[in-house]
Amino acid sequence: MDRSEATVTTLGEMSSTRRRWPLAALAVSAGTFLASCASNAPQDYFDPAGPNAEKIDTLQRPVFYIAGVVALIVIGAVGYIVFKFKDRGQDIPEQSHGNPKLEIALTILPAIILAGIAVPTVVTVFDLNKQDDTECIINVTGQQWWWEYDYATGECGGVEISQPIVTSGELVIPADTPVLLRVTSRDVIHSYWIPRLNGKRDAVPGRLHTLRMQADEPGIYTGQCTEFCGLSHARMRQAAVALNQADFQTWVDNQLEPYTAPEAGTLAATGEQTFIANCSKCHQVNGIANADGTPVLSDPDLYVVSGVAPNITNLMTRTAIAGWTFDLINEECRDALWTASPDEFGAMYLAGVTPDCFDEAALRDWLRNPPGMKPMYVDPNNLDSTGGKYRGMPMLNLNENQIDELVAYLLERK
Amino acid sequence: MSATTDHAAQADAVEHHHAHDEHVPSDGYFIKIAIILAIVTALETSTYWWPDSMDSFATPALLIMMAIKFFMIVSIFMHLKFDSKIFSLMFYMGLVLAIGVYLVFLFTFQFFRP
Amino acid sequence: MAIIERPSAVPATVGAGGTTELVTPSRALGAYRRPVSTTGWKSWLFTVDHKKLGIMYGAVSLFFFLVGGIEALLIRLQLAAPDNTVLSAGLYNEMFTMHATTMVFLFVMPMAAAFANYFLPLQIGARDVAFPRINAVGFWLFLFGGIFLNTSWFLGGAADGGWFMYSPNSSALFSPSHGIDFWVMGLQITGIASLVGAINLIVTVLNMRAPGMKLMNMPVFTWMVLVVQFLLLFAMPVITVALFLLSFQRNFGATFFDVNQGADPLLWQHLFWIFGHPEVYIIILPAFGIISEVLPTFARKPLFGYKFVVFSGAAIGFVGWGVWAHHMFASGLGPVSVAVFSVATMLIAIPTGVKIVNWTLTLWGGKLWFSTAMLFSIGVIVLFTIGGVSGVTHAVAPSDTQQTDTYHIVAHFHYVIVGGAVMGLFAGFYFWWPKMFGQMLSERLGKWNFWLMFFGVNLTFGPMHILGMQGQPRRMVVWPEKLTGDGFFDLAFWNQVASVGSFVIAAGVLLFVINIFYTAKKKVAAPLDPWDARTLEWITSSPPKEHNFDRIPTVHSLDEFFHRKYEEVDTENGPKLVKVKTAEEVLAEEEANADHHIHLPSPSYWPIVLALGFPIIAYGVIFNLLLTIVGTALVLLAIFGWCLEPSVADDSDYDPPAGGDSTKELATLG
Amino acid sequence: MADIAVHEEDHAHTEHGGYDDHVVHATSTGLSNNKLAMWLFLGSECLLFGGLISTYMLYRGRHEGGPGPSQIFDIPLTSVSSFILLMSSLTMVLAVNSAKRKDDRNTNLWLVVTALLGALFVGGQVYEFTAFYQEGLGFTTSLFGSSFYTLTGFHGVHVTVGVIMLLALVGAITRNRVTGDKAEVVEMVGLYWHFVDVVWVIIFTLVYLIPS
Ligand code: HEA
Ligand code: HEA
Ligand code: HEC
Ligand code: CUA
Ligand SMILES: [Cu+2]
Repeated sequence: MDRSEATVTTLGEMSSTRRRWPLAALAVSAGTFLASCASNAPQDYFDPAGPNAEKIDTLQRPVFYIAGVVALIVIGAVGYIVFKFKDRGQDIPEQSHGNPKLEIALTILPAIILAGIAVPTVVTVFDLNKQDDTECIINVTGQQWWWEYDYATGECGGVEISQPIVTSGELVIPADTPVLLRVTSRDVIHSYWIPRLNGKRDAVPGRLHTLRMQADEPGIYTGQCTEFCGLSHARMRQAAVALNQADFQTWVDNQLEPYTAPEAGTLAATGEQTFIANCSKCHQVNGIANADGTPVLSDPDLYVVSGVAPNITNLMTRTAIAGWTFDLINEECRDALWTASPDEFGAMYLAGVTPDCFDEAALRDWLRNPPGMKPMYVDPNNLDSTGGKYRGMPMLNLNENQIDELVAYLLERK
Repeated sequence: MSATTDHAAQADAVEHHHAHDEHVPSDGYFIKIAIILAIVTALETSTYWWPDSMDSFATPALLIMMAIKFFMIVSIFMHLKFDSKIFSLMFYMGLVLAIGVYLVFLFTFQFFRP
Repeated sequence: MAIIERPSAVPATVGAGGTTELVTPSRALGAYRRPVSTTGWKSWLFTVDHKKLGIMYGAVSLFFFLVGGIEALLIRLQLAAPDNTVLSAGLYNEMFTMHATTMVFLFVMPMAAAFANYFLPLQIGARDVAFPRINAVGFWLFLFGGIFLNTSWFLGGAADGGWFMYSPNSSALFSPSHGIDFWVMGLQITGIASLVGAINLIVTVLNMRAPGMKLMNMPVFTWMVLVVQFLLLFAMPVITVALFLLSFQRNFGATFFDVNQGADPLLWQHLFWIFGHPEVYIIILPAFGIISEVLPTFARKPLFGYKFVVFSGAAIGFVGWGVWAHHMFASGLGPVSVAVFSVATMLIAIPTGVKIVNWTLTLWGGKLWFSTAMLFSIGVIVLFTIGGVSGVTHAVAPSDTQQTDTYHIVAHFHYVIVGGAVMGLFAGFYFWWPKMFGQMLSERLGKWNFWLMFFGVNLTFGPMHILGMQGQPRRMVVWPEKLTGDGFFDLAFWNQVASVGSFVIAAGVLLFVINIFYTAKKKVAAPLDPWDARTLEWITSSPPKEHNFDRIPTVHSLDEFFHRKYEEVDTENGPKLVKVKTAEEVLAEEEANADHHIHLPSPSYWPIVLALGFPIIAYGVIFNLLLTIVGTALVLLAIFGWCLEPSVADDSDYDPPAGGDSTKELATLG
Repeated sequence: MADIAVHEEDHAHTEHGGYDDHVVHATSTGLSNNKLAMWLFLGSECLLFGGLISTYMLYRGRHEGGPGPSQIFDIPLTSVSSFILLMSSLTMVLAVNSAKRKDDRNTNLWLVVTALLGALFVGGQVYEFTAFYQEGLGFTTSLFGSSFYTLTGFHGVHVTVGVIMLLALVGAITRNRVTGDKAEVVEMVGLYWHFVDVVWVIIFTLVYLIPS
């Protein structure tokens, strides 16, 4: 994400949007409530992709229409009156004080409309809260500023998970399967939201909330942390990735594959050492071992306020890092993936970060200067208030060689 | 000035109280009330020595005694019973609101779940 | 000439019986004299006159409106393009927190207090409020609290937790700068101002009404202000508790929001919103009151269904207490609470709808005069309705889990606040300016002011509905390009529209500021009754004399002033309203029968001294406890002085010495 | 607090050298501004203490790492101090009655007794706090500790302010410096005092007596 590039595109955007000005005026006056009819942004919540969001959608659409109509009636009435009764020199009107019958009628009418809204609302509240059909449970934990997913062992949508899987950023779920997320937080309040799959649920430290997720078809569904959670709240995103059962099986198998150390003598092998030296105190790579064979275990609670850093055993199976903000793949590959048809999506996703697609700029920038890309309270001179712990990933002052090595190493984490 | 008296006389149809025709109970009456309050307090305190098995009985009993004390002090010592209803309205509005709101508040925390 | 009636050794008539008593001057009491200036800066610093305080409230809140507005413009600049870099993430968080805090606590609330202070006594025919010195303390607390809050910008950064300051993000661990300490203490200080103001105004309304002014004869503005004061009276203590808990945690190590100790972060949310929801009605009801005065005046007919409007106002105030958790539909309350609060929230649309309907029917059959004030009021009906119905869509809890914390919410509350409350206050400016300053704001500039704001609001906040539905969350310093989509609904375009719109609003506001200066410079006296108005505040000179009314008017009906001017006469075509008296004639009659020996409160040094102690205490809590002791000492000193102060100034203190009849002829308000 | 109703036509007569506004205030409701204001204030205080009490109720069971309520409360001691505060309400009422009879001497006497009882109560609370602290319950120890000290501390501050008001009133009466209607001022302080007592009635039951 080069800065100058961003500016250029912005200017480009501007000139192309200028032509749409007349439309803007039109749209605003036409009542923006009706904006639900068509959509393009990936987080449009009028475009449900699963039964939970569907239920909300069938509830909210009529409500929006009613709201729009009520507003239009009031505006229309005011407009008509303003036109009809403007001062054209008529007499001062009779000083009438009202009409109780009319008043009462006009009080009861909204009451009836609202009763009509209230009943399905209550029904839907309880409906969305049912969880007896759950086929998979995933623990979702927010922290500043990324999501951790922890797949408990057991069955998930017909796929056996034999050992816990810990990932971050992208929630991979079996498609067409009722999944239950158990949402909580390790520091402040966050909120988990995949608009096309369901409404939000706050991740509150000390509390465990549940949220149903179900995607009808394979695909990627983007989301965003929606409870203000400090400095980088804007850069705490997430996505849900739905795979059909076979693909999900493949994904699980891949996650559980034992660690393969880089081939001796390669750049990646040096990278492994660099990683152990610089990174593994916070980040866990499952199976990684010292030269003497002892396992390398991370100790993030010593360094990070929330007590964890992302597990990057299979980093390259994900498409974006650091709160799902910075892409690991280039724009074409991303667009292709996001717009892939449900049939081809699984294969494309499971391919992971392929050499064709890999865009190392973001990863390199991240290793070079994480707080420069994503504001975090990691000023090394200012750690008193946190007892010496960081709230994100600090700048590690790596040199370019080390970065080359680390990238080579990380590229093999798939 | 005549405006003043008009002012008062013509004002709202609210009960007109004057500082001097207010009912002032005697000292003896207050002492009697205080004795009752003392007895209730003694009863309250005694629950501390009741056996544990009576806990479920003690709680409602304590709440009732608390309410008795509360309303005795408020209506008698604080004269609400004898004073204008407007004072009662102002105070009880706050009290009822507080009780209502905070009960709902505790309810949402499932405080009353056994 | 002294406005303060001083006791003179002349016999004064007392009581209806006409008994005479000798009134002797008081003696000076050591250092505790009362100031007596009626002109110059001292007359403002030590004033207890509700009108001067009202003007000061107004001026200061207008200033804070510009501050909050500039903060809003910076927000919109930052959001005008994807991944923009006008503001850093930290600064952006401070910006929206302070934007909201400034707008809500330092603009809308005190601006409503300005109107309430100025016009409530006038509307009920009183000479001042019940507790003038407490009134003054309220203003100074607000001013010092506001300044204190904003000094945080220069002392290590402002609060950055968002205006509802959810815990535990507001704990020292997660927000180590002093910003939140400033926020907490600043709100405590302005909170005291609101609380004492509320008590004062309630007592004033209940006790200081002119003869014949029954509750059901009171103007609707007075009624709505009364309801608001009750809301303040009962809502302020709740936020006070919350703020105390937070400051005990931040400054003294208490554990209230420490999750490791087992705390529940929802505690804060509940306390905040138990306050916060009544607060939104505190914001809107004064504006409802204002337009309920303006619409009948310019429709030339009484408010349709006065009783319904009054009762629905009270009902809003009441039901408003039972809905707070609609801000927490995604917080994980559990389905029962969610369902209950969802339905309760919908109930509120009913009394609010009553008001909309009655305003509309007030216009029906009227003789509509589209003055600027009228335009703003009609604007309120339209824009508030749009915001209100989007509120109803939020009330539907399951859909709110989609909407909450997106721009859809931002659209909702700016429509009701800017389109409702702020536009309502602007209607008040144009309507009452001639009364307050004896000069007319330019109607020509005013209409430009209105149309720019009206279009600006729609242009800014209309697109936010789209942004929200397209999934743009609020409180995000940047929105990413990859999620904008394209086509008609793309985020980039609508964000730009919103940003442009905010500058259109700014142009409107700027015209208002220009209008003030333009009017002040032109110095053209306003007619006594420019709008052919209806209520009591117009039965006095413009600006009103320091003692408000020469004779306390006796009230016979709602719209007393109107009925003194107009009478129904029978003509061949049935009864017809005819103007029988001009405003000047009405006023002359009052002047001719002026009350003698009017007694007004003397100015006082202590309110400002007392108020000054509080920010010092607050700085002390943040920086050095020694300062707290200094502040506390100042407060104690002020209370001591306050209590020992004589109730009127000493005779020899008057300047210039008054001769003869001292009850009349007041200095203008300048 | 005791501002004078000002817009009224009133007559002042000098008494004891001070400027004593012994005025009949005609108000729309016929009620005293001051008393009305005090009742409004007390109505508002209900929501303040309500919030503190609810916070305590919510958190009283959360005391990991420190003693809990049942471990440290000393019910007999608190009962005595509750009783003292209760009796101070009686003496306060007697002071108000004396003031209404314009009996300055007895008014002062009862006010002083009330203040002493109040001070005794505060003393008891200070003792209680130190004892609890020594048993390991600090302000920062646990949620129970924080909310307990905050609730009872707020109440204690209210009592302390009341004691100061009572003593100041005694001083003012002795030196004839009371502005306004003396009986009413005494009554107002009395209302405040009783309210503080009533709050303790609730705290005593909800915090100390009801088995948690
Ligand atoms: C002036 C302030 C004001 C006012 C008056 C209102 C009025 C209403 N508000 Fe709003 N609200 C806010 C200010 C206000 N609000 C703010 C500041 C927030 C966000 C805080 C934050 O998160 O920062 C908020 C947030 C907010 C939420 C939480 C959203 C979320 O964060 O998820 C909800 C949810 O229910 C809500 C609902 C309502 C409702 C139902 C009304 C009703 O009172 C509206 C009633 C009016 C009408 C409905 C229109 C007129 C009626 C008719 C014409 C009759 C017929 C109508 C029907 C039959 C529908 N509001
Ligand atoms: C009374 C309440 C109030 C008012 C009046 C406003 C007014 C405005 N608000 Fe505000 N706003 C809130 C209350 C209010 N807001 C709240 C509660 C929030 C939520 C905060 C949070 O999430 O914590 C919010 C959040 C908020 C956001 C979302 C930020 C985010 O979530 O990231 C935005 C974004 O566009 C915004 C914009 C605006 C704009 C453009 C105006 C405009 O209407 C402002 C118009 C005024 C001016 C432009 C001033 C004019 C100035 C001049 C003309 C300069 C002249 C200078 C001199 C003469 C010296 N507001
Ligand atoms: C002091 C702790 C710490 C150290 C040391 C550290 N990191 Fe991180 N790292 C973090 C934290 C915390 C995050 C999450 C930041 C966020 O997204 O907000 C993170 C995020 C990442 C991510 C994105 C992961 C994802 O799933 O989104 C990568 C990749 C990464 N770090 C690589 C490294 C490498 C390589 C090193 C060593 C050179 C390293 N980190 C050293 C704490 C650390
Ligand atoms: Cu996490 Cu916002
Ligand atoms: Cu609300």
